[in-house]
Amino acid sequence: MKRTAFILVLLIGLLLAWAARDFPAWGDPHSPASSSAVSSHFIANTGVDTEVPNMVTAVLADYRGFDTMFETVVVFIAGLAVFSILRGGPNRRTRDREFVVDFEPDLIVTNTVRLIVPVIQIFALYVLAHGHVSPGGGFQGGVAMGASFILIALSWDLKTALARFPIERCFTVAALGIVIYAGIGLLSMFLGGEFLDYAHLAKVFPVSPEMARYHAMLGVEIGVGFTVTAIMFALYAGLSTDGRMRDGL
Amino acid sequence: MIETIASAALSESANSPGWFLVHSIGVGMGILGLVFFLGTAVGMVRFPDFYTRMHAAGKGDTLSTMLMLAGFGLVMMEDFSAGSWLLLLKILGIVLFIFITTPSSSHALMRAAFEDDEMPLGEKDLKKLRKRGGKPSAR
Amino acid sequence: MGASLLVLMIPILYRIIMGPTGFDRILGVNVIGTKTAVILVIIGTLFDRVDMFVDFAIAYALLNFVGAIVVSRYFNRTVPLQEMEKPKPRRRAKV
Amino acid sequence: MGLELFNTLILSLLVVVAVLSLWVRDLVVSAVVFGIYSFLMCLLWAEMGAVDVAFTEATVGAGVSTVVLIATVFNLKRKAKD
Repeated sequence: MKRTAFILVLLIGLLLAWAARDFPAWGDPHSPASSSAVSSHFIANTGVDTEVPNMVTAVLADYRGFDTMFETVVVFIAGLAVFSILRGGPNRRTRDREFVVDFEPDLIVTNTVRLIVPVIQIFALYVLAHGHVSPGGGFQGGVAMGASFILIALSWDLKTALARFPIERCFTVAALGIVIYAGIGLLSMFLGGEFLDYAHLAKVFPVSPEMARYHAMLGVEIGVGFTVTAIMFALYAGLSTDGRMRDGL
Repeated sequence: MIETIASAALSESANSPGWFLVHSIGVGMGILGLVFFLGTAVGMVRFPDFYTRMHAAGKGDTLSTMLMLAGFGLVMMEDFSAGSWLLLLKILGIVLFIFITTPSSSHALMRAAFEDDEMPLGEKDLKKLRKRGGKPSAR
Repeated sequence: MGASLLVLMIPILYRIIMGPTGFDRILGVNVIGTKTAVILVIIGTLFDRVDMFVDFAIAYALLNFVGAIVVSRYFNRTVPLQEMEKPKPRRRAKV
Repeated sequence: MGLELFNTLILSLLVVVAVLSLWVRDLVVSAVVFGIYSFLMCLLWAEMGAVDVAFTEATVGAGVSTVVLIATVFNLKRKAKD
């Protein structure tokens, strides 16, 4: 049975490798992805429409803003689902293993974390704010920010990290991120445009419509960053303690 | 790649001796870092137990990474403009972070191994090892 | 230079594959993670956009620490209460 | 020349690491070897020019995914695949 499965997997792998011959060559300018009308339209018009140098951010946060907003909602729902499944009901299972934490926080590690956590947080803010001109954006900055809180929880203990960022505040902040995102969309809707059509924000702010799209993208990224930061930390806090929120890893 | 950098350094050295000095120092540091990383790789393969391998990996890894990155920062100093100074500053920042984090992560791993009862090799074990010609027994 | 770094990763992968204990493997992972930052900068020189790729290297230099800390914490901090009473048998070094 | 050499080396290392992460017995080591997979994947994205994807892979792979996997293994009863 094992040998049959191995031969089957090998066969499928060879089939896939054989199918890879039909792909366009690496960096081929005439490949369908490079020569389609959509990508050439974005390459030609992104800089004119939005004044954002990084096209990926412009496509993600402006042209496909609806998609990104519901991706953020998916992240939020995933965090909420993990939290509520781990909390569970009383009769879900017997908690037969109680953990006891015997440690003193390591001196060298805690001092290194003391030095490195502010740098990580400033770097996360830099990544978030520079999503327009260089790779980066809300998701990456939010993950780095969440990693800094996880680092605090790892080097001292979870109680210290939860004192700085309680679990209730995690979900409040995550919901606040979605509210920021949807609020910018709703604001542009009330100003006469469609939902998430940031160019209409120029009616209330003293900027040109292009710069309004530029700055609205920054606001949207900040919303995504809030949600991702809070959900990443809540995921770690839930998973490491099996939902008990104390005496974890 | 080293050859291209070196040939560029030799061809344009006439118009700017300071640039040539910085460039050659950077290339030398990069090569020195590669030598140290070779030491790390050989040590990881050849040493007999976990703690000696930790010695090779922790020290050689940190020093070689720092040397290579600092060498790259110097090689990138093409025209001493503001952008290249910013780049050098960022790369020196990476060097500083690696100098802080890598030793303390190897300290944490070492302590974890010690508290998990991973025993170092003693005198007797080393004698036994030498008698067999340095080959570890099959596990 | 970058290619030689990748070639020199092969002995470390050998240690990760053959390593007698789990700690050897984790040590190898740590070394490879540090070297990734250097290789990212080298890829940046190939694209002539080092200013962009340096940000990735900063991210790696800062966040590599997290992996080693979580592994060490897994091994030495917490024990289940039921297993605390019985002492673990001291292992001898594998020669 | 340089990029194609990188491509070949990174892809071959990637295959080795992918097989290795299934082959090791200990679940913690398997989770950590997934870390190398993520590093090499980030190098591959960066070398193909997809810098935003590479940055996401870098932050998520180095910062969060290893932590979450090990926290999950910590709460399992079965620590090693025997």
